[in-house]
Amino acid sequence: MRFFTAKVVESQDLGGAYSWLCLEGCEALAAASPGQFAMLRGWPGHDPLLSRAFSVLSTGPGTAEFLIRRVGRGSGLLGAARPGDPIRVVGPLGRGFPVATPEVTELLVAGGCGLAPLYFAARRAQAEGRRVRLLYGARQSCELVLADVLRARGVELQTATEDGSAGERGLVTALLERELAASTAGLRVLACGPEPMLRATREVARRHGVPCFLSLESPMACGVGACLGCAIPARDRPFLYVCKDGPVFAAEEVWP
Amino acid sequence: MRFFTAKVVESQDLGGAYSWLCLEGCEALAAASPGQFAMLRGWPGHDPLLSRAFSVLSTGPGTAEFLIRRVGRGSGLLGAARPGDPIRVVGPLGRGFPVATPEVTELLVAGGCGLAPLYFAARRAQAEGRRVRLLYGARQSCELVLADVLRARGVELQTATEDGSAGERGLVTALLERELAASTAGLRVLACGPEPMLRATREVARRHGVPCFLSLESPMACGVGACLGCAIPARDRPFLYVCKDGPVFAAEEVWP
Amino acid sequence: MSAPRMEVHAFGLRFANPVLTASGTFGYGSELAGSCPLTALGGLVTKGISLAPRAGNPEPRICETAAGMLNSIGLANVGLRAFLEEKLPFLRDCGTRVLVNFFGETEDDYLRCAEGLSGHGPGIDGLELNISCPNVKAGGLEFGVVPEVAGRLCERVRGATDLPLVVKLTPNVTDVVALARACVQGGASGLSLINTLRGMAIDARTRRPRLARVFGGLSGPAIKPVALRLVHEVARARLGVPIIGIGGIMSGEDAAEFLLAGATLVQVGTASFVRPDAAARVAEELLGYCAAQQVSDVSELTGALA
Amino acid sequence: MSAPRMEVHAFGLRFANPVLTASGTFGYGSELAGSCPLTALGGLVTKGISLAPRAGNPEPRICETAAGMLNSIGLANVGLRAFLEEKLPFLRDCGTRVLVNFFGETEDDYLRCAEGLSGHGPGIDGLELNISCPNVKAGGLEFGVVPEVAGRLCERVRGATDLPLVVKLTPNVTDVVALARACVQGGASGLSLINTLRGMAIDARTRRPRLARVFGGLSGPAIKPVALRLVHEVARARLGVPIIGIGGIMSGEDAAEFLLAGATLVQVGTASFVRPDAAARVAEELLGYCAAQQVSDVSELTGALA
Ligand SMILES: Cc1cc2nc3c(=O)[nH]c(=O)nc-3n(C[C@H](O)[C@H](O)[C@H](O)COP(=O)(O)OP(=O)(O)OC[C@H]3O[C@@H](n4cnc5c(N)ncnc54)[C@H](O)[C@@H]3O)c2cc1C
Ligand SMILES: Cc1cc2nc3c(=O)[nH]c(=O)nc-3n(C[C@H](O)[C@H](O)[C@H](O)COP(=O)(O)OP(=O)(O)OC[C@H]3O[C@@H](n4cnc5c(N)ncnc54)[C@H](O)[C@@H]3O)c2cc1C
Ligand SMILES: Cc1cc2nc3c(=O)[nH]c(=O)nc-3n(C[C@H](O)[C@H](O)[C@H](O)COP(=O)(O)O)c2cc1C
Ligand SMILES: Cc1cc2nc3c(=O)[nH]c(=O)nc-3n(C[C@H](O)[C@H](O)[C@H](O)COP(=O)(O)O)c2cc1C
Ligand code: FES
Ligand code: FES
Repeated sequence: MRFFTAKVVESQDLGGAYSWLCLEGCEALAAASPGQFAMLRGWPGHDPLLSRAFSVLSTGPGTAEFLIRRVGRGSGLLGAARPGDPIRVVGPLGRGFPVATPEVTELLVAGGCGLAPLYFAARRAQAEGRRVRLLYGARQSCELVLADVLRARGVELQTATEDGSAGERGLVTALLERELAASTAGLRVLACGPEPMLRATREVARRHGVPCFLSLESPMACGVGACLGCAIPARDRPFLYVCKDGPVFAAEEVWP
Repeated sequence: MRFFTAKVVESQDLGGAYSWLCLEGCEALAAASPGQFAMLRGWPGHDPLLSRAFSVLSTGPGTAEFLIRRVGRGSGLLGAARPGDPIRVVGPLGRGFPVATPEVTELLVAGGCGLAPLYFAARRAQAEGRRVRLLYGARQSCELVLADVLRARGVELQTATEDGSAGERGLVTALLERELAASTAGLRVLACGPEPMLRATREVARRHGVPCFLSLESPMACGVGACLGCAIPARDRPFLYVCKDGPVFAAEEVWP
Repeated sequence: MSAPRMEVHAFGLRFANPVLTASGTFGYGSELAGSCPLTALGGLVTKGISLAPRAGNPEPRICETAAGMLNSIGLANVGLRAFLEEKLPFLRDCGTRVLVNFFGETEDDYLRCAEGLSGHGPGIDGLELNISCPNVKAGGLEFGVVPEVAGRLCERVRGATDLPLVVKLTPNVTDVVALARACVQGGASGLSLINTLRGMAIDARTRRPRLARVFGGLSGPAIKPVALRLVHEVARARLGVPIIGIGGIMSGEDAAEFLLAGATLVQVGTASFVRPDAAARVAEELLGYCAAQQVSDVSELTGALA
Repeated sequence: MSAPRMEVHAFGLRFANPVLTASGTFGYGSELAGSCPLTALGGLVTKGISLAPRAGNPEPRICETAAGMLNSIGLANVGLRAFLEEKLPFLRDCGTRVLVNFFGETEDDYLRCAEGLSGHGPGIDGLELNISCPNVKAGGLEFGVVPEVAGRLCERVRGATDLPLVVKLTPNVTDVVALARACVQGGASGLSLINTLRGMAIDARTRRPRLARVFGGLSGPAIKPVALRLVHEVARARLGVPIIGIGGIMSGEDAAEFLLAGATLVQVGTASFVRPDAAARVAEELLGYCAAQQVSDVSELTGALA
């Protein structure tokens, strides 16, 4: 974990309230693995006060990319950052997805802005020559950001939208159900997205006996284990902490 | 007085910690007279909280210009604003310099960022065909911002710097002393700058029996007479309020 | 769905909506009326009035803090007589409810001021009693910190006027509920909270306090969490009178939070300095919030914390 | 001029500089040591320790407010035994002064915790007694609000340990000086102030409190004016013990303000969440401030308000 000031190189509005942010000066994030995150802050003054947590989307030489859904003040300001703007970064933070051996096939399940860590996981798997499939759901087609990029890069991708405006109509867990019904051999499910989707994913994976890992969110002040603010209820003790025990958890560890 | 959101058209770093800011969408400031000011705010969040007071430097069709000395957080943010940035404006506010009849010659005395209202006064006098002279002092030459612009526009200008790096070495009040010693006929002194300079200016003018008007500063919350925060000690009552009774005062009204 | 009903009834008065301006932040009503249409408000509260005019404290009187500001205006005001002669005429027909905030340095001051403000017909719909003032007789201790003292003051003032009497509480106490209860027992028609938090600021370069009087009152968004807590504590005590929630309200959502915490009305203070139309805007945003949340009557929100 | 002297002596201890980290914001010392060199600090204060481990409150436990944050962590901690076994070894040789913050739900808890933390030699230089905890025996009222109760607690804890005993006061009281005096009479070696201001936040959309436990403690820049005021009030009472100033310190200038108000040391809390090196940076900036202001010894600043 390092603390440093990076600089915006490029920022794009991807539509559907998503922005793509590329920062330079992020050498310290080069070792980040999929599922790890960083705390970002890029505005003057003490309001908003706290940094915001964002999963690493990808890293390049000295650069790091983030996918930012503009939902409130902090993400709105970061999403509107312009080239040259300074961004304060703490990272890489947390425990990412488990390392995959060649015989494992990762089945990635993304809901909305949960795409970020799975995008990173997909690209990493490709780089390592492992087979990977991504199931990607959103409310409507304009929220299926970066789907084209992933397809263009050869990631096997199925999509679902709640309004049917792209891919199948329905929830991404329906895609998952079908995949697992077809075969579960060597599969491992990695998922990130809204809580109801993650609970449903866990349930489907459990039913099919497939190992499942979830990347969770919770309000965070520090991101580094110092404030104890990011507690979530756990199975074999009262709480786990998203920033240091997670954000990726084995599905059965959390939400008893 | 109006409240509206303007937009930065152009911003220039003038050196010496000064920025020049040109806003569009300022039709409501068209009627501003020299010495009047506006409250400006152009950053997200509640910190800094309050707007900052700046004298109108000049107005054009739909535009208004400001001279901003970057001394703290608010002025630093305004000085760093970029084209397209939204700025919230309340104005025009306060009582400006008294209207001059053709037979009056205004002798303008500016110290540092006190130039803004006097720049406006000089340009207004020129536009009205009145004779005007400006005495302009600063600590060093790089702080004599906009002096070239004024000269190029034909304003009679004398400068002084404390370190002698431009114009005469010394204080601007020395220039004033010399001017008034030469002649006081039809003269009226208008001054703006740091408090010690204004007190000295008042003293010189008083000694020579020349009417003198001072543009003052004080911390302000509202700028419109609602908070009673901008009190200054006055002669014939306990306090006057800079935002509504001023910022321009007859020299003998204030600081008993 | 038809437009949400924004009208609110409290202390026997009808307010067009729950949003008022706070004392000391909106002058005597006319100063900001140009930018903040009074008819868009539920009401306005005047600058605090005392029997005799007061010049106020030496300067500097204000300074900015993180998401807030300190003031030590020193309760500067034109005094009762000038208020009635010079300010009241404008308020008579200003298109919104008017509460007159007032205070004194002795119980007698308070009584005479309350009497003087009564019986003028339209223009003064109610009084707001500011008890966060140093009690000259009690050696400078505030009227508003000891329940017995505050309760007795309310009782006496209650006897001196027929107008609705809202008591404005200070947050600088250990137990606000005890104070609130004493005021209600003393006859308060309602409770306003909170007044400013006591604070100070220092200029590290000059080593001097940033306010001439050293201490001042903190207001603005910084204090909203403390204000919400105090409103909720008093609301939970169910004292049977309406609460006016005050402290750091900048938006319609902020106002809704105070209603949910238990307030019937709210006041917008420091926000009016940040933008002169703040109170009207809060009222408009609160309407928008109600519409979006399918709230058919804004008074449903009061105390409706889930 | 030679470099300003930053060393400070208090409670019989030497601190390399006046800047410590605040309890609950710097874990047990090791969590942030990678980004915030401990040797750059005057000291660190641990998360509050209780006799038995505590899991803490249900979530959500934190939420952001204007220039501040609310927390209701619920004093989650590993408990005395695990602290001594698992956390103390790191602290023994960590390169800075260590104060252990602790608390209990009964007087006995407090005593046994103080005893348990004593006699371990290096690694624990002093104790910080957190009296802002609900007193289980007294029906949940805090230990820290009634002077007699607080004084008696201090006296008993004072008898249970030979370590320097700093008492940390709550700001949620009418008269902090009375409390401070009682604590000093009870034997406090010093006073830390302030702990968090009680507050709450509401999500207007869901109508729910933003914290599972409804109320929480407000910290961060928003509270600095209140903290400075309380420090100054206590300092002016000249109780004869050093004060540790806490509340919204983000910069070296903020730290200087607390020293000028009367503090001998300061603690940096929420700032460490905003940037992990905050406390070290405050210490460095304070050095820079002293150099720029030609202060040859930082302790000259204490109480030097002009
Ligand atoms: C480990 C982790 C990884 C994340 N990765 C991404 C990502 O790659 N892309 C993305 O768009 N978003 C991601 N998020 C969510 C993102 O952190 C929030 O959307 C963001 O903090 C919202 O801030 P705001 O100021 O815009 O919203 P506001 O609602 O104004 O924020 C108010 C407060 O609540 C907190 N908060 C609000 N929503 C969340 C949330 N969902 N999770 C945690 N804190 C929240 C904020 O941090 C802030 O402190 C991630 C969250 C976590 C915990
Ligand atoms: C009527 C009037 C006209 C002005 N015209 C100009 C101008 O044309 N150009 C220019 O550069 N400056 C002008 N000033 C000064 C300008 O308002 C301050 O420099 C600015 O407010 C500083 O804000 P800050 O956040 O950068 O500084 P900070 O020191 O961080 O500000 C802290 C607080 O103090 C207040 N403050 C600090 N200095 C002053 C000051 N000198 N006067 C009033 N409030 C102050 C700020 O508004 C803020 O509330 C004028 C001031 C007044 C009252
Ligand atoms: C400049 C100023 C002057 C004030 N004057 C008074 C007053 O005269 N009487 C009073 O009861 N409250 C007074 N207040 C307190 C406000 O009415 C309000 O209670 C407080 O500012 C908190 O609300 P806010 O955070 O919305 O400003 C004043 C506040 C400010 C900022
Ligand atoms: C998340 C969090 C946890 C805290 N835990 C404790 C604690 O265990 N014991 C204690 O005495 N104070 C605790 N505090 C209070 C801080 O030590 C400090 O007094 C307060 O936050 C004000 O300082 P600040 O504004 O610099 O944060 C905690 C504060 C926060 C924000
Ligand atoms: S965010 Fe602070 S401990 Fe996890
Ligand atoms: S700035 Fe508010 S009255 Fe002048």
